[in-house]
Amino acid sequence: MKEIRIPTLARVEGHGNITVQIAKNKVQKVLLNIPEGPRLFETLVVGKTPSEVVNIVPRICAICSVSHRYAAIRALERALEIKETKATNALRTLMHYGEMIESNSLHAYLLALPDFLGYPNAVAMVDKYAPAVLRALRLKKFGNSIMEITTARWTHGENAAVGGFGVTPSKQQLLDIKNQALALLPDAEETVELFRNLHYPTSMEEGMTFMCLKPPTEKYGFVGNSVLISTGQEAPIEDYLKLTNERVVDHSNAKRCSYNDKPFVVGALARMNLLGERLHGKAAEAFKRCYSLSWIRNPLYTNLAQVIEILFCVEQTPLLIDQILKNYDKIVTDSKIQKPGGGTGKNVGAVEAPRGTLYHYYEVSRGLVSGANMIIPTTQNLDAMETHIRVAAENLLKSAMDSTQGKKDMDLTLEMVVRAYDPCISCSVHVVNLD
Amino acid sequence: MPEKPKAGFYNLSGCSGCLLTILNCEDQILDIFNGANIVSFLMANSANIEKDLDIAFIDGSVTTDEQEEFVKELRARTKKIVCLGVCSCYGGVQAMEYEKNTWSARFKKVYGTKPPTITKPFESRPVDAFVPVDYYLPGCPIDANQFLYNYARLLRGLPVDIPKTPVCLECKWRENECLLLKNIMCLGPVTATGCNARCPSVNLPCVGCFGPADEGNLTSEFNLLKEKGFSFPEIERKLRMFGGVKFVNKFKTMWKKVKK
Amino acid sequence: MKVLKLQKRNLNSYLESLRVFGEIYGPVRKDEKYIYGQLDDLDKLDLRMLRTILPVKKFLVPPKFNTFSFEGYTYKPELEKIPRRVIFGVHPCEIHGLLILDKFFLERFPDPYYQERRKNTAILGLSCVPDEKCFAKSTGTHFVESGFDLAFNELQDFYLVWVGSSLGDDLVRLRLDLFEEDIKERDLHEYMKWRSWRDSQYKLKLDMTGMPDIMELNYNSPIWKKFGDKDLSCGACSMVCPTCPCYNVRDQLKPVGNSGERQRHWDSCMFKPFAVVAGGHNFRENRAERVKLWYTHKLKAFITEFGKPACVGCGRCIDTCPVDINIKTVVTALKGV
Amino acid sequence: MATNVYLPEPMRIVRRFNLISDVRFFQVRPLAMDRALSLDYLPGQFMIVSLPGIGEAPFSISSTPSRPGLIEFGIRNVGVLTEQLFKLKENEIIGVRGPYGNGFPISKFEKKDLIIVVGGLGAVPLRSLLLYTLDNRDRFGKIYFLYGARRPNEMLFLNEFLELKGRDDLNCLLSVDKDDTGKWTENVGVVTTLFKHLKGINPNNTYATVCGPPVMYKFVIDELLKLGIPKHQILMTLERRMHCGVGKCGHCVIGSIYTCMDGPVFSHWDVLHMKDLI
Ligand SMILES: Cc1cc2nc3c(=O)[nH]c(=O)nc-3n(C[C@H](O)[C@H](O)[C@H](O)COP(=O)(O)OP(=O)(O)OC[C@H]3O[C@@H](n4cnc5c(N)ncnc54)[C@H](O)[C@@H]3O)c2cc1C
Ligand code: SF4
Ligand code: SF4
Ligand code: SF4
Repeated sequence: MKEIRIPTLARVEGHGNITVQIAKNKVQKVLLNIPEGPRLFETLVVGKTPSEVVNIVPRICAICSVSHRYAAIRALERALEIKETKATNALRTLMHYGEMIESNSLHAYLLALPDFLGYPNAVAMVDKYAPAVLRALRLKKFGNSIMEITTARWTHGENAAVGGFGVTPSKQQLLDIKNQALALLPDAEETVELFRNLHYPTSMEEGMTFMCLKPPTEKYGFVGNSVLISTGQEAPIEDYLKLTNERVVDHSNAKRCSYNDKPFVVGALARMNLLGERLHGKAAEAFKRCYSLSWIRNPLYTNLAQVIEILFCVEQTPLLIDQILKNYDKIVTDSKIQKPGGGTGKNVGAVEAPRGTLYHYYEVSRGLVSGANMIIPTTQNLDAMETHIRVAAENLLKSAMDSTQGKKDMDLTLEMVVRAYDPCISCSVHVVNLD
Repeated sequence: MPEKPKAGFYNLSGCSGCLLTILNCEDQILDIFNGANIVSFLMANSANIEKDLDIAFIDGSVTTDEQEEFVKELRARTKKIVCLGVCSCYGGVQAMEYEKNTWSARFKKVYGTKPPTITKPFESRPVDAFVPVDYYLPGCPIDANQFLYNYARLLRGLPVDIPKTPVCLECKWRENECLLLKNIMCLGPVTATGCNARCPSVNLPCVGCFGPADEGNLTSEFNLLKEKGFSFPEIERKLRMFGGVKFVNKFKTMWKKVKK
Repeated sequence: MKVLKLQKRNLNSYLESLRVFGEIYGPVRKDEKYIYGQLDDLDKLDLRMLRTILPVKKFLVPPKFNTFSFEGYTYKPELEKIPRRVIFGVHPCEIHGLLILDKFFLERFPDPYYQERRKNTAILGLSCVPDEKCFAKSTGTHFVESGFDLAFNELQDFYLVWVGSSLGDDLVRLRLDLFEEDIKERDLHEYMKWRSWRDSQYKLKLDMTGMPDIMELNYNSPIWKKFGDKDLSCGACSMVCPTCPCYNVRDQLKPVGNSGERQRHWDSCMFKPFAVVAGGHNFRENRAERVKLWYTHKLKAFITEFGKPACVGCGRCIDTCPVDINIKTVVTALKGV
Repeated sequence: MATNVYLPEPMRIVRRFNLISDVRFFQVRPLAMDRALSLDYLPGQFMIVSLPGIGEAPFSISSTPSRPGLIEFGIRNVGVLTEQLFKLKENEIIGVRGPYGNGFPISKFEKKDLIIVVGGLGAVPLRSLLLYTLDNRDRFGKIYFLYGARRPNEMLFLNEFLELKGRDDLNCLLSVDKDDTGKWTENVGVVTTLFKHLKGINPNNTYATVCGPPVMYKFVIDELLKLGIPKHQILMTLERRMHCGVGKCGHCVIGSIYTCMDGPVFSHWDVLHMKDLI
């Protein structure tokens, strides 16, 4: 029996490794191991107030901290019957765009692109690809600037709270963001072009089921209270346990999910496959130019899906800000933190994190949280990741066994598959069983 | 020109927010990579070489036997270890129940009776619970400016320099009305500054994410909060949230006294 | 001194005209408090202000600024970027605070940064009516004779405007048409009536005569420990006091190259590291000693040095300290009453 | 505009060598010769040494204004800035500003006898006074120089002082707490054991100057008081944290005074009167 081991996955968040066991020239077993230490967040939030929960849970993961915060807020507000005002929703949407832009450009440019261009990291690409690197940094910085003004920090800003915002961004701050967005539109478009013209290997292709939240309007978006499934069904998020079916596996500190006993995929690719038709403007044109049927089989297109989302967010930001500024004074009043309503209740809330659907569930009893559950995108994707690794390994097996180059290609492809999913390992390690 | 110091960036159990903060310094990122010879940065780089280091930056706390081995091995080949963020400095949010002896029960609750066997996990502790640490840069996450200032110092062999003063200092610089005077539980006076008083500046109380200030007067803060009608468990809960192991160790005796 | 009259309705037009001199600042609301904020829009001006969170010192010695940039061993003072500003609405006690800072920064070794900012900052005073935390009458700082460029005294329908400096005179000349030069006897009468009425409005009285002796006698008093135990070491009192000038210096380097900045930022003697010397010896190890130093410096040192205390009765420390350590509680305790 | 008081002046390190294992002698010179020659100061004053990117710290001047052109320091490696200073070589540039502080009231010393008492690093500022009085020998009365160090290899300027022993217009008394070399020919014992050699002191006509580690002051002052020297004629130099040297940053405040401007030289009366000085 032979083993291919990639001991530490680089350019992903957290620690993981891949083991592919091979016997008789056939792939026997694929193990995506996650040794990252558990932090037990679901138990940490027990006994805390809703506002403390919102301080704690973003720390599950920095890269999707806004999404964690937002999902927790949605769950808690639903549990406590606090109604989200239009004003608060607008500001939350803006902050969410910030995270999408930052996280997607971090992933697409700094973590994934070096593979396609043959570099160990993005900074090393500067000599030959300076414009691309600088463009990446501009977009990333822009995403961070949005989070800075809406949440008060790039990462783990506390300004977005249960019931509203501590402070509304000033008119000037909003105008600055709007102007930056307008100026960055060409960058976003060029980004799509860059990723459209990359060569996407095909050795791992295998059809998959996709899931994402259904936005409440007819437009593209990142929140909703029901889930669309590529098999044609739709389910309320209250069914999140049935949709994800978490289980513990012994080779990993991260749990696993499946739907109808099959792997499924969440994230940018899922969103594009299910909602791409809803895009408008330049993002819609980009989608039309890029989309093909390979998108339902090849996880590497996640990268392209992500950059189309960057374009979507950059394009939407000025429109959203115009809408906020039109009614600025009312937005200021209406987005102030409302006193939390009743102190008892339970419910689930979900948002699309950059990496996919994120569910938070809380039970609150007399002002303190008594139970919690969080289902994380990376956990949902792990089975699919293993499947695509297996397919790639099987397809590449022959050449890999024959030459060192083949072995290198194999390692790179397997890593690229994992990286395409943009796994967030910190997130995935900690999940709960409610008694 | 002296040779550039060899630096590595490592990540244990945490949210990676401190390393992300470094990658978020878009305007300085090229300088950051050029100032040192960065031999390992798993989160951003795939050609990593593990060898002797001048400076190792660690983000995240120690929660498994594998990580414990790793920090020991890293210590042996590193001149200066710098802890980034409250996880590696003080155990992080995952250590908020430190010394309450609830860990095993909580672990069981999350992973059930058949836990994974891949590593042996335990309750989160800071890096200095296992090996000596040279410098601490607290925060959840670290502050980019404080990092850049100290990164430049470390590259020249200068020690880390962080303020020992509480958040209120920068809070007053930013002209915020004091939340304590509005009877809101603000941890500003007992929390290390360096964050530019972000939370009080958006009308929200300091949650203590830079950990305890060395010179904060916890007894007085506690008495004040009690006068304002906050209960003992509420206050302790807030202080433990980011203060973790440092809070428990530093204030154990004092805390027992005020509890009476 | 030249005195002019300005009808209240003309205030905004006048202030508007000052933009040719520089940026205009004045009291604006920040939640339930006030700050000196930039008045890009004069509608933001809120003259109900009694005290701002930070005093005007923030314009003359900002909380954080660069003194030099350096490249190798060549230092370049950062004096060029200092903007020209008009600060409107500065109350008398604060102007007295400025006079103290002037003495401090401009005599013996003039500080070029203060000097330059002072020169570029036009101080437009405004009369006020005290609340229960003001005691400027006790400190003799409720009227001003100097330290300002213009001082506005608010009466029923108009301001009596004192011209206090040559710059003030230039500023008046920008819109001489708005001012009236002949002060009627009626006006004088109204002013005198207002003066004595205002005098009667000071509820808080803090007699500070003899403070150096009283401080001396209290050198070993147990009150210092009592305050020390409560003190949070948060430094807020020093930040908000118009006469606290202490600062710290640190050098900021860039990750690569040998350039950077020498930065100055506000410090406080209430912080423990303030008096630590190399080797770790701390001359004021405990809080009680540090509280004592703060008040010794305000109430004794300054009187010895400049003939009056470094307290101008603004009430900021009373309004700020979360644990009620302030000039009122300390002076009261020192006097044992 | 007037010159910026905070602006460090570039000076070249002319010579540097170790006085003892952790104290290094630095001889520096302003880049321009006319400036070098016109730089005037008093014994007991200090200057602030500045390294860009590292910071600034005060150091006593050890040279004498009677020999213009070169400024000398004796610097102990104790921390961040001093460690970087130790890395510099001859011909490199440092920033220096000053002189600051009151210095010794030399004019009051005229025609008077002088007892200079030194412990450890205190030799740095008092060497300036000693050399100054020797260069202007006829203006002063009898001069006693009492220097105590812990061991022979901890005595600064040892050879220079041993040489001075040959002079008949100076009473140079050296002592170590403990001789671990076996070659020490001078006194053994704490510095106060040297006082027995002071004979026929006319206290009212005598000034004493003291500088050394904090523990030393009390014992030395007791001896001086026993000799009957008036409190205002016993002078000492003190140390405090300083960031500006010009009475602005506030770190050196003691009660009512700024050590950097009102000191660092104080009389024993000041100390009794003002409290907290030592
Ligand atoms: C009037 C005066 C004269 C002095 N003369 C001498 C001398 O001749 N030889 C000598 O070796 N030392 C002398 N010192 C002490 C010298 O200033 C300190 O050793 C020096 O500041 C240490 O700096 P560092 O950065 O190496 O030490 P660190 O301990 O790293 O200092 C850290 C910081 O603390 C501050 N600091 C610490 N100690 C002092 C201090 N005493 N004064 C001001 N700031 C301080 C500095 O700003 C420094 O940046 C004198 C001090 C004073 C006040
Ligand atoms: S609001 Fe909080 S941080 Fe600010 S001064 Fe008050 S206690 Fe300190
Ligand atoms: S006296 Fe009050 S305001 Fe001043 S440092 Fe102490 S607690 Fe803070
Ligand atoms: S001591 Fe208090 S009242 Fe006096 S000037 Fe300072 S802040 Fe104002």
